[in-house]
Amino acid sequence: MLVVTSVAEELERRIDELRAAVRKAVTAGERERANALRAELRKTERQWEDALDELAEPPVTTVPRQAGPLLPLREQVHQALTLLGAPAAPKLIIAVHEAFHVGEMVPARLTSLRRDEERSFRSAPHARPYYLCSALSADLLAPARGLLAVSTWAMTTRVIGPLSPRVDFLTSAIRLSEYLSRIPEPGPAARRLLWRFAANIPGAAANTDAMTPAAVAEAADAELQIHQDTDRSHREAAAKRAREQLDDVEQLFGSRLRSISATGS
Amino acid sequence: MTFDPAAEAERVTTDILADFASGRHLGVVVDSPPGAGKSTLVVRTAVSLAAAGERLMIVAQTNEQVDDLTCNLSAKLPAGLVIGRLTGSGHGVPQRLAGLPNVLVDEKAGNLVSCEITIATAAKWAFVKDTVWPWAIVDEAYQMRSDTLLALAARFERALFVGDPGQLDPFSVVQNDRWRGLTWDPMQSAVAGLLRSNPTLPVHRLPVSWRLPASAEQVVASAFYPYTGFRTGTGPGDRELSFDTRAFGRTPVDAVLAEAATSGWGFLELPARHTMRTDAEAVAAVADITRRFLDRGTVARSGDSSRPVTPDRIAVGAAHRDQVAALRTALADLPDVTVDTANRLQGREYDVTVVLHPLSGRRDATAFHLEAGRLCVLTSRHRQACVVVGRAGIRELLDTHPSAEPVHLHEPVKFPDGWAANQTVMGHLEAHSIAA
Amino acid sequence: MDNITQERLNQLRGAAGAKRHNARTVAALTGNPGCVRRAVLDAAGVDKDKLARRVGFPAKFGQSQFAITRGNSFEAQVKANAFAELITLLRDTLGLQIGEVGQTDLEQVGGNTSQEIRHTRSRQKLTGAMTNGESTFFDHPLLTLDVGGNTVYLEPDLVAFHHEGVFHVVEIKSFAVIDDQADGAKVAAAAIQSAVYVLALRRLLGDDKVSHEVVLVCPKDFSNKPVATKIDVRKQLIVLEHQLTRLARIETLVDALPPGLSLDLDNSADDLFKALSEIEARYAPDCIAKCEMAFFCRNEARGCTAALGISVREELGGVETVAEALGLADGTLVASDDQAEAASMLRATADIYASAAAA
Amino acid sequence: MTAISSYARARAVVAGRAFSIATRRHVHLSDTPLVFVPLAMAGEASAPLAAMIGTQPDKPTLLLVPQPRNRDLRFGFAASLADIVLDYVHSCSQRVEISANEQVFLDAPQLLVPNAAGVGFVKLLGRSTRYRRTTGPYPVPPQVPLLGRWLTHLSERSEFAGSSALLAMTSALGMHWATGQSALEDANLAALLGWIDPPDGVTGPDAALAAEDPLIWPPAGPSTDPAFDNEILAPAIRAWTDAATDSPKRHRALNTLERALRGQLEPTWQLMWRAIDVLRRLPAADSVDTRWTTDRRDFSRYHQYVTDGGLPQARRDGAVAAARKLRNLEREQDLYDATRALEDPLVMANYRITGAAFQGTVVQVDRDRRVPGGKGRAVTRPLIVVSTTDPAHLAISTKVQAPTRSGQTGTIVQIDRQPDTTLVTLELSGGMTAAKVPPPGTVPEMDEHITYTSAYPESFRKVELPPPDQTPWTHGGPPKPYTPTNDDAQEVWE
Repeated sequence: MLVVTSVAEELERRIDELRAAVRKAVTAGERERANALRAELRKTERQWEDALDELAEPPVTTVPRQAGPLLPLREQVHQALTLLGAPAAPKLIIAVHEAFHVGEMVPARLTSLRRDEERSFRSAPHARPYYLCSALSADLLAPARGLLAVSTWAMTTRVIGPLSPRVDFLTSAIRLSEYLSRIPEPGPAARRLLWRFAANIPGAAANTDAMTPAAVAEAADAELQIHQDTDRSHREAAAKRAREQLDDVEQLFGSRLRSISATGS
Repeated sequence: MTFDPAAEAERVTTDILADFASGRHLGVVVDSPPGAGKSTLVVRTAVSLAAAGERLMIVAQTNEQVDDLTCNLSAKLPAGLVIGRLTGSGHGVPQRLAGLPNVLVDEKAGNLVSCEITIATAAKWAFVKDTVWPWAIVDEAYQMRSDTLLALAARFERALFVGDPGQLDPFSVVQNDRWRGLTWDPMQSAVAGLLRSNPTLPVHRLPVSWRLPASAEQVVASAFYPYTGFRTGTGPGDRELSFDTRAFGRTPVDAVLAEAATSGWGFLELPARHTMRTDAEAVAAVADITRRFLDRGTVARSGDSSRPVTPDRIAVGAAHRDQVAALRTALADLPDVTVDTANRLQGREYDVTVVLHPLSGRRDATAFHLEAGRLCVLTSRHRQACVVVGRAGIRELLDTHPSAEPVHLHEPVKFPDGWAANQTVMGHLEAHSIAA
Repeated sequence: MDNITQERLNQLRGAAGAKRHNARTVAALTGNPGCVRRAVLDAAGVDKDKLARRVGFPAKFGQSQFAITRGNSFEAQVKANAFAELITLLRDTLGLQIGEVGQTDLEQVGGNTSQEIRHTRSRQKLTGAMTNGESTFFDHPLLTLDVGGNTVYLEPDLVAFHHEGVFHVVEIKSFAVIDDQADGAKVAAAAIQSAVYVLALRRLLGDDKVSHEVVLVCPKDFSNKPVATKIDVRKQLIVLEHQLTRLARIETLVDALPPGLSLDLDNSADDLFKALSEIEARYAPDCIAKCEMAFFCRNEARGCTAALGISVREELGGVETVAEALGLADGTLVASDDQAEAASMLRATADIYASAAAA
Repeated sequence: MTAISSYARARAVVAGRAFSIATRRHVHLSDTPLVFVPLAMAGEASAPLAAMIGTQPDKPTLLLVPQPRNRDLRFGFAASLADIVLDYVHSCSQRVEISANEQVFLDAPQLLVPNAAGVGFVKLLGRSTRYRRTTGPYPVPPQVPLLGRWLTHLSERSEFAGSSALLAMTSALGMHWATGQSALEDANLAALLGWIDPPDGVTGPDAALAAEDPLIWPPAGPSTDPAFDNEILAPAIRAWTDAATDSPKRHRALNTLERALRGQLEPTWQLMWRAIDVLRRLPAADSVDTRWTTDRRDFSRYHQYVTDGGLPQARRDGAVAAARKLRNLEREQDLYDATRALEDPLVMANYRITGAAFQGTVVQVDRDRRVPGGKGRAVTRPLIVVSTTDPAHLAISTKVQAPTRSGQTGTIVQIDRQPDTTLVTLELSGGMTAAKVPPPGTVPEMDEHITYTSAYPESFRKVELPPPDQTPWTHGGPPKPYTPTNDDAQEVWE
């Protein structure tokens, strides 16, 4: 026991030394040295943790922070996207998921998700009922930065023209409102999510308490009317080009920029 | 079409009078470039209101300004009308006013109720209670601080604010940013605050400077009135300096006099050197030039009238008090020559001015040195010519000046920018430079 | 600039690759324009941070990861959901029309992030905007500006095109605006930086096409809620343009340097130290907050009145060194003619200080 | 900067130690000041990270926020801070005196922070807590909004020249000593104190240099050393956040955090008390007590206001409040500058150098001189001539006073500059009683050593401003009276 304590103390001292050393190295700009020291520091810290674990009375079994996910990740993402009805960024997908389901989504895994889907599609095209794919930028038909979509959606939904981000934002707002008005007891998380939309749609709601899904949907639709036609014609033209110019994989995951000449719009 | 200054000025003036008298606006602002007949406007407005049986109050900033105005008014006022000069306690009766039949002087506003026109300094007005005048004229309103206006605004129903936006801003001994960005920031000028709180008030501009010679129009307008500008009442050649005696030899001093006489500007450039503010050489140079103007029997012609430039027609200006002290000592033998700081030269007029450049010999330019209003006052007091004395290297000093002023949200940017104005003026002076 | 100068500068920098200007360093041109050392080092693209370390005077402005995280997350937040929050803000501050919601992402071009390609595309899209009006928001366009003969790439957070035919630079910063007030120094830094972008845009599209009013977006009070404030950068533009035109003088500065001078980071610390001392600096205490070389210059300026602050130097009669000042004050030093006044002032000060301190 | 402080800085450079620019202490020091050393998280507007606070050097309380991004934890911090501050405020409101027929507490809170940024932190913390609601959305413990008001009160009070209610230690020291470095570098408490009171065997410059190494002297806050943030704080916070509630891991993480933050705070804590000792060694100037009374009166009034349930301070001043505040600030500034000079020869020295004051010897006295006064009858107006070697740049007819003879005013009649001395002739009035012949002592004697200054406290006549609800149109008309809104409370603090 005593022995262990002294060991822990010894390690503690060492940790303090190392921390100082790392900071010195950093201020002096000695990157390699700093990294080496950091590595050792982390190692020592782990040893220290272990040493103390031996000391500590058996740790109280702590309840896992969240119950594990009920569905595989791609299912959850698919659900969220289907609810929104338009291409969306991981942040929003996570927000939607956490507003209606238990279990957290790890952003890192979402980014890798798209790559996995592409790989799986390339190895066995159309084997799955749906794939999580990219939205395509209307002018270059390249993957639009940070937007996920569903392969079963119409190409017009998956291409993104200048007005599309706003149009999709409003569309999602409407669908979200409708969903909320359908479910019996929308939780605070769900209402907070809707508020994030409502707050930025003219006439949607004065404040959180006054917000009603119906009013939000109505306001969103009012603005949607203004952009819709221009956006649709834009998207249809682009969708046509996509279907004509892109192969199956590219239609789902976008074409890589070929040459600078292609940047003309 | 050709520009007829008199007609243009008259047109604007009648507009102002109509605008104000109409009572459509609580306030009317009149921006006036140097020597554009500001006090003439004040007198004319006051007289026409009083003559029409209206009672009005007049606010000026210093006792001297108040007494000047009182004299001018008393001369123009129709018989039967009386001016009440409200003075501070212990101020006594200014001898200038003692003889005037239509002027009552008193410390108590109560004793002046009978007067059609009551006039006092802003400081004094702040202590007057209860009475309310239907009309007010605020003179030198840009030199008045917003909190001063607040203290006396309850005294009038509507007011005419007259002033020169190009001159020095009011200042405070305390530094505090807590009011930055507020439209009622008490540290700003009364007009600035007034217009921020009432953006729709009409702002007129007197278009013609009767004081400045044509030679000053371009540089002063572009440096200090960049977005509004003004014209001079006299054209090229209408103003001229000549000398009774010829220059003996070609000393730099005579050379700079000659340059000033023909071009209206002169810059005597002393060799570059970092000096104390009270740079003895520079002080001596300023004194020499001033003295030389008098020794040479300078005659100032304006149109076809000419008159000798007497000591009281010359002003010597500097930025700092200690510089003024040094200059006064150097010119002790010429007591009638006005020697003062920019602050105290505001609103004054002379035939010739000799200026010690605020940046002469400086190593670093401070906000104080760069303040546009300071340079504006110093270079716009003259009817004929302005001679500036400075060390070489001012241009470099400006070029290498670090710009590090903080920026405050919701605070309107003030133009002209002092640094830019200094650049413009130096750029102009270089063309009239004589090496000492 | 001419090739000879460019050659000299490359030689001065040595093997290391040139550190390119960016909006911050261009803005810094107005910070201490009198400093030859900084002007030359920047023109040569020397890595001042590394150099300062090599000569043993590392700069002390590291950035806390907390600040960085905060900055990034705030920008991401106001741009999230198709600029939802920005659209709301700009509808208020710029009076954007309800239809003006189009957006173009210029941070990459179909996955390609090479500067040339991004710049070409930015140019196409921005010039196009004036005719087709497709987009209102241009996310991270890549602009260029000629700085002393070198093309510098600049990347504003966002450029907003308004139907009234002008572009507005939008700058997103994570310092708080509390009760409509913000740190004056931080705002000033943002303003001059935005002015650099305005200038670059104007060179591309014409002066009348780019507003001198930039939009600063910051967190409101203690929340994450963004607030937008218009800032008039006309003054910053005047200074900036003036200093950029003065950059031509870099040739004269470089000519003045001893031949063969090298700041190659592989040289010995001693050589670097010597070489640096050949290039004149203009040190003032506030350099410490602004320039990587500050601690080197401060050490060099030890004993100079300037190191005590410019107002102190002024109070000490503008005398160069502390030793001189005190020498003149106690009369052990004979004043040259041009020091006469300073000397008498300093003597008076010394006498009065002595008499008062004794009391 | 003044000529004296600049000269003293030059001397300090050569001597390697700080030089006095004051012979007396011009700030009040409470017997039990509340020393407060706060740390904030980088990148956030006033996100408290930790603080050391207390009234006794050996009994500091350490407060910390294991995850500063967590709103509830922040308010937890605010609550514990409130307990300490409010106790302290309460302890100051125990004994009262009646002065100018109002109740004035014999004590007042004095909060001491390391530097100007610390004052800024107090101001922001006050702003971010004083509108909090104790009910409804985002409720906070009742003492939090109260803390906000008191911190706001102190920071507003600190804007007044000569107030000692909330002091930045660097400024307090800076007004008494000049170092051999720039004012900018003086903002570092460790460096400043290193010049003034270096450890044995260490020179000022070396102490100051050491003070710039964050490993030896952690920054005095509120901002922390970036390397500390990245290398120690961040991992520690992560460890705490990732560990399950009440798990041994979390306890350990908390200990790590506590050790790390204590290590950052303790050195500054020690510095603060050393600085207090250094200042205490100086004898207090006469008017320090008078000014402290102003602080006490102000405290007492606000205490009453709070007790009566007054609203929290508005976000910004209205037009009238602003004008009034500016006037008061100016009045106290003038008064402070003038009195300091009258009480401290080293401060007066600045005026002597600029020529606004002069010191010399009385070389001629015409004591019984009488001249015709206002209402015809003669009045006593002695003439004296003072010989001085000071610059004495004073215009004729300038009024001056001698620190030693406050009741008496001299008017400059003549200044005669001779090669080695300057003779100033003064006409005296006042302070001589009504007697025809001034009683002995009421007029300066021959050979008396005397100082005269043109900068002396003058009686201010207070300008009356309109009541806020009658703000004139020139200033935007009457403001909407401030009423706390839900926004105030909901303004999320994260």
